[in-house]
Amino acid sequence: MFLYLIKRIAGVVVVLWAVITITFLLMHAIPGGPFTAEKKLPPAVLANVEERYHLNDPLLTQYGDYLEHAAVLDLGPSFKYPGQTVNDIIAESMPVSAQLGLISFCLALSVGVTAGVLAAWRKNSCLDYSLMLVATLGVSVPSFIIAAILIQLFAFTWPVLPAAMWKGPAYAVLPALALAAHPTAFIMRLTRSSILDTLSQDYIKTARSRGVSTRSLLCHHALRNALLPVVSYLGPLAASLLTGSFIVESIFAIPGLGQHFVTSIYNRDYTVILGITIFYSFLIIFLNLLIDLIYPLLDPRISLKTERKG
Amino acid sequence: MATLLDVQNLSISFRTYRGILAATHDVTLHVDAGETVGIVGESGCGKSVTAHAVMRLLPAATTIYSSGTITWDGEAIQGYTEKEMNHLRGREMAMVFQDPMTALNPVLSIGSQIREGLTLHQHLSRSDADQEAAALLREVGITSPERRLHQYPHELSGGMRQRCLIAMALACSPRLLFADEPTTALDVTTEAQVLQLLRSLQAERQMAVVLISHNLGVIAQMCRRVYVMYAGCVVEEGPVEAIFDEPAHPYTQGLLASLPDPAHKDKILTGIAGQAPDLFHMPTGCRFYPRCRQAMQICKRQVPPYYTTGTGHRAACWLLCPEREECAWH
Amino acid sequence: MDSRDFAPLRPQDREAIYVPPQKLRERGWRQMKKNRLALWGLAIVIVMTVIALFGPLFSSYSYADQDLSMANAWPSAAHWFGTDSLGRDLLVRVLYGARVSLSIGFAASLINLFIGVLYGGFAALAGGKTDRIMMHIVDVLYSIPMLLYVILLMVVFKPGLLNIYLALGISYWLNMARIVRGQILSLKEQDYVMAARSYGASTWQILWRHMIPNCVGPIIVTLTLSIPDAIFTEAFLSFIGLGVSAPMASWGVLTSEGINSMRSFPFQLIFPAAALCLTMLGFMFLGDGLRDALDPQNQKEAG
Amino acid sequence: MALIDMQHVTKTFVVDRDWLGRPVRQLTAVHDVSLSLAAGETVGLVGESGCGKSTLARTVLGLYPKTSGTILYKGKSVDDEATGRAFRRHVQMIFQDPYASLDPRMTVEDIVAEPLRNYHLERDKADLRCRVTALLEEVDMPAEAAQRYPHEFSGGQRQRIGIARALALSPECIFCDEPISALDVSVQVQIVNMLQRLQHERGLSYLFIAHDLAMVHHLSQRIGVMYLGRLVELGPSDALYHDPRHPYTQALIAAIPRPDPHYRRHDVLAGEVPSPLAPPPGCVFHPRCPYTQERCRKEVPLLRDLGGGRLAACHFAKRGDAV
Amino acid sequence: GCAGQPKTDTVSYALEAEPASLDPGMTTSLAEANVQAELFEGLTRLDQHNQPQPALAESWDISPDGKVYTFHLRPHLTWSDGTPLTAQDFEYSWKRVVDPEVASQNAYMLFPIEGAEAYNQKKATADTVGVKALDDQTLQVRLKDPTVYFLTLTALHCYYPVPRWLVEAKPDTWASDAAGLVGCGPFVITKWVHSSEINVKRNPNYWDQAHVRSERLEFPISESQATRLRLVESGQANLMVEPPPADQDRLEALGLYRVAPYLGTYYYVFNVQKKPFDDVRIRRAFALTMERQGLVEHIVRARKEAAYAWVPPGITDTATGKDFRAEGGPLQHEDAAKARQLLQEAGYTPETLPEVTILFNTNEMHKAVAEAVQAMWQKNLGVHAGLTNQESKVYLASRMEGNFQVARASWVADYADPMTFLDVFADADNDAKYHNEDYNRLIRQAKETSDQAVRMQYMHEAEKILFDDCVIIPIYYTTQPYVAQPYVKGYHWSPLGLIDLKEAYIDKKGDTK
Ligand SMILES: Nc1ncnc2c1ncn2[C@@H]1O[C@H](COP(=O)(O)OP(=O)(O)OP(=O)(O)O)[C@@H](O)[C@H]1O
Ligand SMILES: Nc1ncnc2c1ncn2[C@@H]1O[C@H](COP(=O)(O)OP(=O)(O)OP(=O)(O)O)[C@@H](O)[C@H]1O
Ligand SMILES: [Mg+2]
Ligand SMILES: [Mg+2]
Repeated sequence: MFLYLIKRIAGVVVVLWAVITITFLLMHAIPGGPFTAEKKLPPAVLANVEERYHLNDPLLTQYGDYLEHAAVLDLGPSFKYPGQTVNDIIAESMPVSAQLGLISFCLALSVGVTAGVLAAWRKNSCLDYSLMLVATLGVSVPSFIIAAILIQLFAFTWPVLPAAMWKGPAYAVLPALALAAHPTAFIMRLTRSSILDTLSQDYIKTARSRGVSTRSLLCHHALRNALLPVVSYLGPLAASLLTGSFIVESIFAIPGLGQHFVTSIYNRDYTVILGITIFYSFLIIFLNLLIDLIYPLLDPRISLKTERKG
Repeated sequence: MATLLDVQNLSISFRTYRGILAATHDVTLHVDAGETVGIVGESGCGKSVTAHAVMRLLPAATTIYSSGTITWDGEAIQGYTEKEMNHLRGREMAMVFQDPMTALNPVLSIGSQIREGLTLHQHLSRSDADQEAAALLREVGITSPERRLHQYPHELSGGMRQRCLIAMALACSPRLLFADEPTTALDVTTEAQVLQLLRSLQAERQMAVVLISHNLGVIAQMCRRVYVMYAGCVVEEGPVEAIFDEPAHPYTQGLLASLPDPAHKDKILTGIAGQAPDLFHMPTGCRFYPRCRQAMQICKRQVPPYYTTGTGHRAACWLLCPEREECAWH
Repeated sequence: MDSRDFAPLRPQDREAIYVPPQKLRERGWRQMKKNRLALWGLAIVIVMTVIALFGPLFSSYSYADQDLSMANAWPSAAHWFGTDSLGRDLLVRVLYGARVSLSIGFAASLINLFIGVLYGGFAALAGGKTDRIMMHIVDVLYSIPMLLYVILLMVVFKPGLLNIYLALGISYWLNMARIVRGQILSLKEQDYVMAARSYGASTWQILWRHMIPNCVGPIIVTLTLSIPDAIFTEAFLSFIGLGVSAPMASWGVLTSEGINSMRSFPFQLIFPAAALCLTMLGFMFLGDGLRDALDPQNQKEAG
Repeated sequence: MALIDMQHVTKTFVVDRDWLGRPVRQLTAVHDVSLSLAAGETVGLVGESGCGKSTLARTVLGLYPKTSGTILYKGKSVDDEATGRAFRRHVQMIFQDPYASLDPRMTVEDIVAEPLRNYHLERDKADLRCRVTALLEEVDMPAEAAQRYPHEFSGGQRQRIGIARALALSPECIFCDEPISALDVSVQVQIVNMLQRLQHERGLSYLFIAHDLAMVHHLSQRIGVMYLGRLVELGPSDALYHDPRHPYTQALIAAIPRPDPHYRRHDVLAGEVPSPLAPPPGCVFHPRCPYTQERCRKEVPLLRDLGGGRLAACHFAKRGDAV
Repeated sequence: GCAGQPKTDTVSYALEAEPASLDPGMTTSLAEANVQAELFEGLTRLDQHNQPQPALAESWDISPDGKVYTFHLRPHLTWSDGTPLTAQDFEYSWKRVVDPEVASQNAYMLFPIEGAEAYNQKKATADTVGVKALDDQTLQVRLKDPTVYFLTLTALHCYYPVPRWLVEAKPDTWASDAAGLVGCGPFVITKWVHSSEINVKRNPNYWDQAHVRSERLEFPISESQATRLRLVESGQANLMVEPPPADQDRLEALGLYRVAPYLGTYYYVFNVQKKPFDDVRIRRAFALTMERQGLVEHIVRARKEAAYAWVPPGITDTATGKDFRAEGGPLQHEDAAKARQLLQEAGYTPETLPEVTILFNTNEMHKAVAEAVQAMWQKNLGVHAGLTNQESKVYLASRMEGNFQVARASWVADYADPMTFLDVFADADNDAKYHNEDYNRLIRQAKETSDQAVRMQYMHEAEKILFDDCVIIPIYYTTQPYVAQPYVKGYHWSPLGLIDLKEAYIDKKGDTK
């Protein structure tokens, strides 16, 4: 177990290095720099600015410097926000995205699984069809449209919730709904089909032959097996929810990481681009590791050493 | 002896993409308390469907119960709700399935799967149930049962799993045990072990066993009475000696002729020609006539009734028709 | 009953046991037919494709025809879907949007198919060290936020249809590569592939005759489900201003324009959004249906 | 001279690798097996599941790369290119699972014609069709089956298609890997009879692998018994069946369920097959053997000649029935 | 709105971007300047007529040659924490902006000061910069040229004083957080949630408290136009700029839509070195076909005005006291027939003309304009122009490198003088790659003179040269559309795009709506 973790962590370092390198190259391939503006700066002024941020060093030197700092978790200063470091930005906006993400995550998981179980339990009933219709709509409507509809309905037509900003629980409702819609629907479909799959397995018949009640059959015997595919989906889902969605955050004016993710590219805020990418990759890796650690608890057939397929 | 289970004219079909599939037709059988009854027949002849129908394990959505009655201990159980059935299942009747590899829930420990029945039907506390489960495992011949309780199915071998399944089925001392091909997936040596176990358990607990198999050898060693099924119908029934010594139905005869005789190695096996009918396109008349060497004109047209050839030995074949003997004189 | 009844049956009287032939494709098709939703999905996809191809021909307007005096007109007999802020007929723009969006969906998926199949197939066939290294690379790429790369690529590339195809295509092939590899690895273990080898088939023959035809099912399903993904991503790109360029517009561009004017002219959002969602729905249903129909494990079970 | 002579064939699988790809755990599925097959002869191979029967057949045919050992075809090593080619063409295989061994997406005609195509034996389409029809006829299948797909047929019919495919190259020898295990008894007989007929007509030799000792006995001239990757006993069919020398063979034969209600079986073999990943030391059978002695735990018994063409790998087998 | 009734003592302005920092010396965009104007103050402050009024400086003397300014600060000025504010603070702050080590992007804004440019280019030391605190209350500034608009410059954020002790303690971070941030303006900061909101409250140490009428100001932040509009409509804010164009009619009907003047010109620039626009006739032909009126009325809207010259109206011609634009008159006109003739003269037919592409940055409005222009050229000239849109910074890079034929561009004034516009094409490295010695000479002379009449004349002449050479096609003069609840009073917009909320307040009584 310990050895396994050590190995995985060594792997993480390699992956992060690759991520940094790819992003660094791609980022510098883009025309325009952090200080390109409609009003262009006089050459001397620009030279001063670039010197200050070491942008006039050879690319290789910049790369080396960056790696050196990144190695001690110093992600550098932001070009766009001179008083803030990338660490500051992540430390400040991550909790907001994480809160929103966590709410959406719990919402998606609880509603998705419950509805999926219900739909599977009442297979081919009205309930099943209507739930599945909702779920399919959920996955086929882009989140910005969902957000727009939610705002129109609950902030204007029936003004019961704030239209934007992030100041308290009431402010989280609409963005959380908008953010959770897609994963909820996805989990619902996944749960339903994998429960149906599980219910056709022999061991369910065995359990039935022992007189296990339908409820216990669903919740005790089928659910845990059926949740395995859902669990593997949770890693990437959590990563994307926790780091925030650009769309939802920008529509609801939420000061989260998702906004920086896109705007840093527009701003050519090199350090922020790199910092967020590294952070995001790290989160994906970390969550996948977590899932890999959880998986054997749910499925005793999988041990840490064996590779999880799919 | 009291009749425990009585199945009359049970016909079952399934809705499938290809249309209606008639899985069994007019199956009649009964099981007395404490006896071992065998059902033998080739793959797809409806053995499992019959057993599953009795325990109501068939998928409700696609199964059609066309006709027949099922009586348990004198009570018709067709009208039973799912809840009432749950009461019967596990406590009164239990089942051991064919494939020990898939019949155990892979994510639950052996212990928790055995315990389930005990807490469900006997309302034992957890620790009592644990002890009881360990006792059961010991009874089916598993060494160090306390340790096994915490293991998961994938950590056990096939034979071991089959024993666990049997232990699970025995948990609430059912009066009837369906053993649906319990040894098909096992090696001969393991098969012998499991059969011996079943035999001793049956003798000890005085429970009735319905042993389903396509292996005539297994049936011959284990059962007192035998039902032979072909294409969804029971074609012959009787005490095991009668069936094996004087098979009356050509199908049974064919089955027996398919087995090599170690003493006469060079004898050519006759077997049965042709293949089992497609259940969607059942022949009219006797279902076996297209493969029957002794088929007659009537076989093609009319379903044969059961003819009794000895005490408790009956077969559905026109060859046994008394009128045929008469006709033969003319 | 008389003696004739008991006369032996002549061989010619024995009816042969008739098993009607059943083509594999037909069986899949039959299952599809039973699956209403999948049929709806197929219908939607076909209708949308036909509309995308021929719809604009039947309109008297063109996607770029501006009539500023008719700007932001509500739906009417002249303009069924109304007009946009430049007085362009929204119907014809939605029809063209179908062309753009669907072509993005198809083209990006095809590129992703091409790369994914080649990569996954090669890794699986090569096996051993090559396979391990190639899959380590995929694992590394998996832990990269792909959207970032799409955005970066879109910024680097000139915004044009071709480049959207490319950016989406080269970013999202990982899944396809994994699926293809998994499929080929499991096929490699199949008895019939083993059998083919024992009958002297060369690697190419095995690949051509056995692997490819048997991989097609999962690949088609993945492909069908990756089309809406691509359309979605393009819509997202449009939302952040990196979509296709003027004067053509994808559904993504139209909806994100529509969002801005939603409170004043809701129809400018509703029509393109409805077209977008309907198509998504179509592909989802179709994909699900295909998965059920093409999955050999599913063939026994009745619905 | 034997048609095929396997000498000390060993096959080891790597079960687990570390992340650099170095083997961590190995499984010896076939351990030092020597067996020969004469022209026109049927050799049966029995043993419990996982004992390495299929692996042996596949390794010999070159479907798995062998770890060590030599295979001689008509006295020449098949490692030699030309011999190898002839060997692979003239020795064919029938597979256990009639459902998995036919490509579901090919017509029967394509399936049966595949070996012909692979070896470029028929250039002409009509000729090819003719050959396929003839082959199908030989296995009692109607010619119209050619245009159908495998799933339209029952297990027995599929197995016939598999046999037709194996016959396509007019082999001298066929390795039958449990060709009847998945079939119903009545159909088993049809296949067995057909195999015998083909052998008679074509002078084929068979390596016949099965669980079912009774059927193997019925069909073969000699029988080999495998246990945990080792060949533990080899001998003429009748002698081995009626007078097994190795305790494992004895247990195997005793365990066969006899279709005779009057027969009462004696003691059954206890215990289970150990994992091939960690075979026991000494005689691999010793943990289950009723006659185990100290020597068995330490010393690996060699396959010894007991006379009369019989070999057994047991320290005490020489003492004949006294074991 | 659901957020309850708007607070009556708080004016809330939806800010269009998160301030990069609140350090007035360092930041460049309007969003920051809007907040800084409430937290800091310069020597002067612009009134609603855009005239510099005494602010921290009580009065000033100007030397006759117009090159030396002596400012007299108000007595007893303090920072918001009570620390005295002196002329030395100004000297320090201004020198800091031009300090090459500090590398402020605003340094060029102080280049009119003598020695500033040289210091910034590391050719001289800080001592040579012409700013000097004569005593605690007197600041002397020496200029390079007689810069007549210098007093409007001193109202700009880069001329604000910064608290020296804070800056020296935390040079990078002193103004990137609400905590401990000290200013000298009408308000002090109380809260800053990055990317979310900034709150400020009345500064008790401000010299002109009598005119500050709000207790608090709030700046909710959102980059999305639609979101900002929603904030105002749902009552979470009172004011916002740049509502989505599509909502104009609806907002106008609701009485929320306002337009403020804004000194800026939206134009298309030719790359005069790229074929076919290296020929002035071709440039003129394309310019003649521009139909601005329809474009402005239907596409751009927001009450923008069609532009026929470079310098927008709203700047005073200091020689006559009238509007500079009115004096100059239109310099370009529309004549499709003439255009076709010119094309012919230049030896081209629409078919033989090399392919023409319009470059613009990806944006709804730019796209619409480009599409309209494309249609006009097609209709009037028979030329099909291609459209290329690029992401903003990519586009800027292309434009600077001259990788275009015609590009969309816009220019807004840095200060209220024609020079801020005319300067653009005197730059050796301008986007049009345009170089005309006469033009450059006129600009140089205009800068060097303090005689307003001569100066204005030179500038009018220069502008004419620009249009004789037809370097650009002006399209419209910018305005600043914004949305305001009618009960907000007392704020005013500067034509430089800034909103001054110093005296803003909520007046619910006067408004029945
Ligand atoms: N749920 C079901 N839906 C549709 N058809 C079914 C279902 N269950 C069984 N059948 C069909 O009913 C027929 C009888 O099946 P059954 O399982 O009883 O055979 P069996 O005698 O047990 O054979 P085996 O020896 O293979 O277990 C088969 O043709 C089978 O395909
Ligand atoms: N490709 C493989 N990789 C790793 N181990 C394998 C592989 N193939 C077979 N084995 C292992 O080798 C051993 C022998 O397998 P093999 O298939 O030869 O047994 P068998 O005697 O044919 O059994 P059965 O009767 O079940 O077909 C088994 O333990 C199996 O798990
Ligand atoms: Mg069965
Ligand atoms: Mg095998």
